[in-house]
Amino acid sequence: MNKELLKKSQSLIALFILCLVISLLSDKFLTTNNLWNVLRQISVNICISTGMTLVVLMAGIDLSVGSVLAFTSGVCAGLLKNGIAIPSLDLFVGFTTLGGVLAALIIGLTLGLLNGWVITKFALPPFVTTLAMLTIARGATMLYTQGMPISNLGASFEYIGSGWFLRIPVPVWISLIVVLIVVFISKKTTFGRYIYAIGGNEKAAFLSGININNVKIAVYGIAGMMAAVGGILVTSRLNSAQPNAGASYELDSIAAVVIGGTSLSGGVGSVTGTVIGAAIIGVLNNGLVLLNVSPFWQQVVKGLVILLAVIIDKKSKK
Amino acid sequence: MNKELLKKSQSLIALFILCLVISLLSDKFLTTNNLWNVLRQISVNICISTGMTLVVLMAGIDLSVGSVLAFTSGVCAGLLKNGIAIPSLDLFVGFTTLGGVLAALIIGLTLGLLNGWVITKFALPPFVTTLAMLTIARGATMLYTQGMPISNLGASFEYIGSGWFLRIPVPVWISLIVVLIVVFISKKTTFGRYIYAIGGNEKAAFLSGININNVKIAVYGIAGMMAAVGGILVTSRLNSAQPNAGASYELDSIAAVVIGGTSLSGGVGSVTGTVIGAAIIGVLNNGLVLLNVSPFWQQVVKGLVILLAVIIDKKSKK
Amino acid sequence: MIELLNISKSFPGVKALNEVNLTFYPSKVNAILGENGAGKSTLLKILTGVYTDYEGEIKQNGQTLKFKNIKDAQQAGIGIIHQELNLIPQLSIVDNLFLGQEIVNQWGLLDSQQMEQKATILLDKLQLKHSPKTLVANLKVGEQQLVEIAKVLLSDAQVILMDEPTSALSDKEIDNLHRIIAELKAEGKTIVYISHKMDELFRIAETYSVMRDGNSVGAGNMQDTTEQALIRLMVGREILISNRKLRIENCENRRKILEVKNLRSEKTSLFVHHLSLYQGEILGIFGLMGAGRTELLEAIFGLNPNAETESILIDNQAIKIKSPKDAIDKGLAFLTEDRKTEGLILGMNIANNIGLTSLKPNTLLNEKEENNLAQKYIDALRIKTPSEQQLCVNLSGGNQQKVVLAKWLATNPKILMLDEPTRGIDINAKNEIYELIKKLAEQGKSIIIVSSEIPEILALSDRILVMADGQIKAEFSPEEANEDKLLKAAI
Amino acid sequence: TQKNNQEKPKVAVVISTLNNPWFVVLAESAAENARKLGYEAKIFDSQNNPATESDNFENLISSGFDAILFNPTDADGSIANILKAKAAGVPVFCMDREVNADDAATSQILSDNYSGCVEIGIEFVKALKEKGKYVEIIGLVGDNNTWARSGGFHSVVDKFPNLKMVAQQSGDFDRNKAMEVLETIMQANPNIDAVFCGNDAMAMGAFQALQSAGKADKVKVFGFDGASDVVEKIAEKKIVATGMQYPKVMAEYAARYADEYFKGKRDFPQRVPVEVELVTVSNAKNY
Ligand SMILES: Nc1ncnc2c1ncn2[C@@H]1O[C@H](COP(=O)(O)OP(=O)(O)OP(=O)(O)O)[C@@H](O)[C@H]1O
Ligand SMILES: Nc1ncnc2c1ncn2[C@@H]1O[C@H](COP(=O)(O)OP(=O)(O)OP(=O)(O)O)[C@@H](O)[C@H]1O
Ligand SMILES: [Mg+2]
Ligand SMILES: [Mg+2]
Repeated sequence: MNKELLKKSQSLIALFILCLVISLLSDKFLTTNNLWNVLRQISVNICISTGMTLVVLMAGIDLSVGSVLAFTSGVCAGLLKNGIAIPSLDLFVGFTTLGGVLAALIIGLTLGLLNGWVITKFALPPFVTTLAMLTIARGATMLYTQGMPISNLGASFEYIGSGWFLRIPVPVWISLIVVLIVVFISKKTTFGRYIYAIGGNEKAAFLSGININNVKIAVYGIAGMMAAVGGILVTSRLNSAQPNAGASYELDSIAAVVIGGTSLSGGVGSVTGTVIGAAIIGVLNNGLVLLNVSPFWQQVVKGLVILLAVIIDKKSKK
Repeated sequence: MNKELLKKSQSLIALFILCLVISLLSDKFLTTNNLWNVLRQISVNICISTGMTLVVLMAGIDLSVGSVLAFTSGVCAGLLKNGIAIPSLDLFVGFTTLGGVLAALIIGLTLGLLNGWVITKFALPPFVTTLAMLTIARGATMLYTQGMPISNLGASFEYIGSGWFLRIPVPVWISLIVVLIVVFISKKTTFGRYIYAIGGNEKAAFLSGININNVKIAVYGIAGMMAAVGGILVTSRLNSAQPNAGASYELDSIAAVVIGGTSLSGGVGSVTGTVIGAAIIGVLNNGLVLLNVSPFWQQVVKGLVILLAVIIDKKSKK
Repeated sequence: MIELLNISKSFPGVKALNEVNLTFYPSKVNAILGENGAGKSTLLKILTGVYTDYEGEIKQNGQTLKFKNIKDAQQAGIGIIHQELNLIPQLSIVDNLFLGQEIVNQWGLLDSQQMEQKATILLDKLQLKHSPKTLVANLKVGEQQLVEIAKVLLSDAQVILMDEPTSALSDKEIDNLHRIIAELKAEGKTIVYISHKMDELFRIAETYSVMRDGNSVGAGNMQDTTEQALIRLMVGREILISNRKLRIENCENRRKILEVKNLRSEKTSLFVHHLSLYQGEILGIFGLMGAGRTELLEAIFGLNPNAETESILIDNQAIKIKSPKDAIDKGLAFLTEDRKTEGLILGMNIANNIGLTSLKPNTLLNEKEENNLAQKYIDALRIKTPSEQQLCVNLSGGNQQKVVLAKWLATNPKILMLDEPTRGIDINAKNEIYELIKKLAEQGKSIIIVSSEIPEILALSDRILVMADGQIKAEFSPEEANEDKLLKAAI
Repeated sequence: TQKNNQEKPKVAVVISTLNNPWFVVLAESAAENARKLGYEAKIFDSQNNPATESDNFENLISSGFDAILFNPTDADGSIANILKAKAAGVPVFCMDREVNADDAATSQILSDNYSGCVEIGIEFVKALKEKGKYVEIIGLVGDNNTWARSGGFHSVVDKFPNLKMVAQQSGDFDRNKAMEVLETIMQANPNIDAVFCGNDAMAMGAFQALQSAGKADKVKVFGFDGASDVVEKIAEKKIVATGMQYPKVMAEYAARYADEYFKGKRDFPQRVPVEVELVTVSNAKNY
């Protein structure tokens, strides 16, 4: 236990060095305000990435998170704004903020479960299946929104993304809760153990009596729901659903997972590692802008720093 | 041999059905002109994907192909247009088409080797390493081009992407040659055998005395060079280098590889499968346009058809 | 002559080798003995360039050898059959055989034809009845072991290290291998041979070296020693290896706990008309490689979608088993024969592996309970490890096997199916496991044990079935059974 | 592309990207106008990629379209595509973005990003009274509209030494990204006076960031495009100005030209500028 703790704190080294360097270069970095900023900005990626971590731990991958985010965002905003109207039945259902949020979560969950169902039912590679979902959900978003943003969703909805609660931004609360729940699931429940087992050796896990398909479907479902949480946060912060929201978030999210030490071949890694990974990416993005690095150079620097972070992490683990 | 042939021809079924359906729906599909179109359009993806196949067969992944494509494209165009001028030495080196092409190939190779070197030297996951390269190479492209396209590269260069040779478009010739070379490498050489072995069981390959690191570095080098071939084709076809060329080509290319039956966990698959995979994607793109499917619906249909294609392939293999 | 001088090697938390001194002679079979985790495999890995950071010196005919990598060792004429199978499942037999030593034509290209020819000859010699183009993934463990042997034979090495080459083979293949070894010996090659099967060592080995806890504790000529003396060296104290048990039970009066009627699988030509198992019975199933024993157990455990049964009855109740989960719920346990791919999650620690089968879905983990459980089996099965938190990948082969066994014992099953349960387990531990199995039977558990070792079958079984070609060919009581009869029935 | 006369001519609308509402409007009004004139119309998405655009051109030429209403991805990279259409006898009418050739497209109906942003620059200088610190949020770094807009803006603003640009960062034309970037920039530069954004989505994002920081009334926001939510905000005096581009007008022109082409007209003006109008609080009500 102690050893594991040490290992984990070691993977913090890269993050720590990064923070140190940036704070030496800019005295604005370590201000409370800026730190809240960073935390708020990474909260979306953290939500998505915790779900992704479970998928990757299971040796799967979910490329559809960005599109699922966009779709849930669009539908959530649409429901909040226009409700469901069926003129022929003279029916109109309005949605409260809570209703809209719940609907978004359910849709995210459903799309995720669908991913999992197709993957297990037809024994397809997760890569293609979720790639197909990426395309389909994006198309569906465009169809639903007709390519137009849906804006002005009400003050109570806006609170989710922009409000403060007990002097901490609400998105930070939400991502914290999400992380705690997923850490708990992955470390303290048999379900979490099954995820690691499947990632470690699917056949052995199967022979040990684990219902692999159910676990897989559930994990993709969770990933979908986490994407929906991200979708709600993004929508609420902008007070607007953007049809092209979440584009390429799958790469950011997988990057956070992998930088955080989870192996793409499954079985090894942790949600807390992913949080550190997401923090590294977030701090880096923040630092580059704080230091006003020219947009041309930013990408080069970003790539190099990420590489360096992973190398440091690797070395310190030895 | 015979059985293997059968298996491969089975994975053609999905492609065949797709072609059949489209040609029933549109009489334009089976015209010579259109077929050349399709072949020319998939030639870039085929070049990139053959390299990617080798990487994936080895249980690796290369996310940097799109950016490497852009960088080689930019540098190639820059050299063709401006050459290398070092005013302080009063030196100017102009580049012929051949010179520019060679330079692009060498740069692509170098970036690929760099990928491989970092991956093996620091034992880093290919995903992060090539993700970092994706960012770095894109940034370098922006720096080199200052975010502006470089155009008008001369008629002889334009011939590569737009010309015809023996009544066949030049890009089709090029992709054909690339495929033949890579099929040959993968099937007929010890190097190719090692690629499969490493992907199948890296430890066993290592214990058999194979110099795993060298093979890996070489394979990433090839992938980089194939991206450069793609870059040359794109640049020449547009007679212009675009700084944001190749964005998200990595996904298209991995999709072709996976749809073509190569397993992301390595060891299983073939370059010919990838060609079929690329063809499925290409025919689909072409067909959706021919059939007047609206752009928003296109994405949905595309996702569904890809899913269907993989399912058919899976079923027919049983 | 190869001399190992003061070889030491440490892993984090484990001193695997401590100033080991050994000598191997040409034209001889040099046996290395030792309990599980004594350091035998580690030593061979040093000798073949797998581990390059060690202390001490290796000398061949007086010259120091220092390998930078595996290729170096290969080029110095040292070949090895590793304890764990190291094949590429997705490649064919011939591709595996020639991996790293491919034959190329004058253009530097793979010469498939010639490789296939050579492979065919070699497979014939090893009596492996498969086309060289068969994928290794389709081979059973024993067959894969033969491929490993073939691979080293192909390399033309002068020094051949064999790390438990016979653990997955049945007597027929073992005899064949021994014949081949005799030929190699005659050619002047140095053979180093690790095995936990005492009888075969006495048959083929000339010299022995014994290791205990990473130390070399004795060496000499095989003909100057006895089994008891060797065991004493290995264990470090006097122990008694129990002989054949005499626990003859009349099972017919007992409750029938499992009954299988008309089980067939067209694809693998398995056909078992009737099989029954009684409470408290140890049923031994003997057969040669490919006889269909594994297949039979797999079918019962719900792993063969092509298998059809008229009925499976447990406690006289007809049941349907569609997956391992069903089977486990019904009180079955199945220790599979390949620990690496089917038994263990190598990247997980011992406690988690042992706990895996007994977790209840959708509940919270109880780590303390899990660790206690693991500790219990570490003691009971004498698993050699620094703690229950050790990753299974870091355990020696025999200790891994014990973890798999523990994992199934932990389910507290009614019916325990064991497929080659003592594969790679040292003689002392084997003995203890036998005692354990007997005790379980006495407690009323019913046990099916599949084994290729006749002594094992004879030592444990209350009743013996012999399988061949997917069918049960004979049934013996332990009194009437002997080696000859079993072998005859199996062919 | 010989057609028999009974068949309705088909009009293709090739659009640089549909991942941005402004272009969705341009595409859909072009298609709608063409349909209104009695033609079959179909939208193609080039996904901001000249290579995809090139595929689109090839495909639509071989499937027998008769005219192209074209929103190019790149001023140079798209020329080759237009020439391909020209060679096949298909007229191309550029909308919004120009290509750097006078002999390729039949006509180009252009919104002048550069001079539009010159106007914004003038308004910017006026609003800041020639003095202050400002932030520029540019669009996608590799997009040439980004540089046209930035260039027009700076051609004016750089003449005033007291106007200091404290940060120039990219917001990728994306609302969320712009918001996050500005949030961060404000940490380093709490006292800015204005933000110029390369499009209106980013202006909305910037406004959002300012609003949550409680600085919306101190910092002046400028956008470009003329998106309705920005115009609304201008009317509410929350955003200072934007450049109104007329996607619908350009679309209508292009469709009408195509119609005239089918009816035999051949001499079109090469460039038809559609003025970008400055929207400020004084005229916001009119839009
Ligand atoms: N990679 C490793 N990391 C940590 N410990 C290791 C590693 N490999 C082996 N060990 C430990 O070194 C010791 C010797 O292992 P080795 O595999 O050499 O035993 P062995 O004599 O071959 O046993 P067996 O008969 O079970 O095969 C064991 O205690 C084992 O747990
Ligand atoms: N997946 C498979 N593909 C092809 N043949 C198979 C497969 N599984 C089993 N067989 C064949 O079925 C027969 C029975 O094999 P099985 O493993 O049950 O025998 P066994 O008696 O347990 O032998 P072993 O000692 O090798 O385990 C063998 O001839 C084997 O080659
Ligand atoms: Mg061993
Ligand atoms: Mg067996």
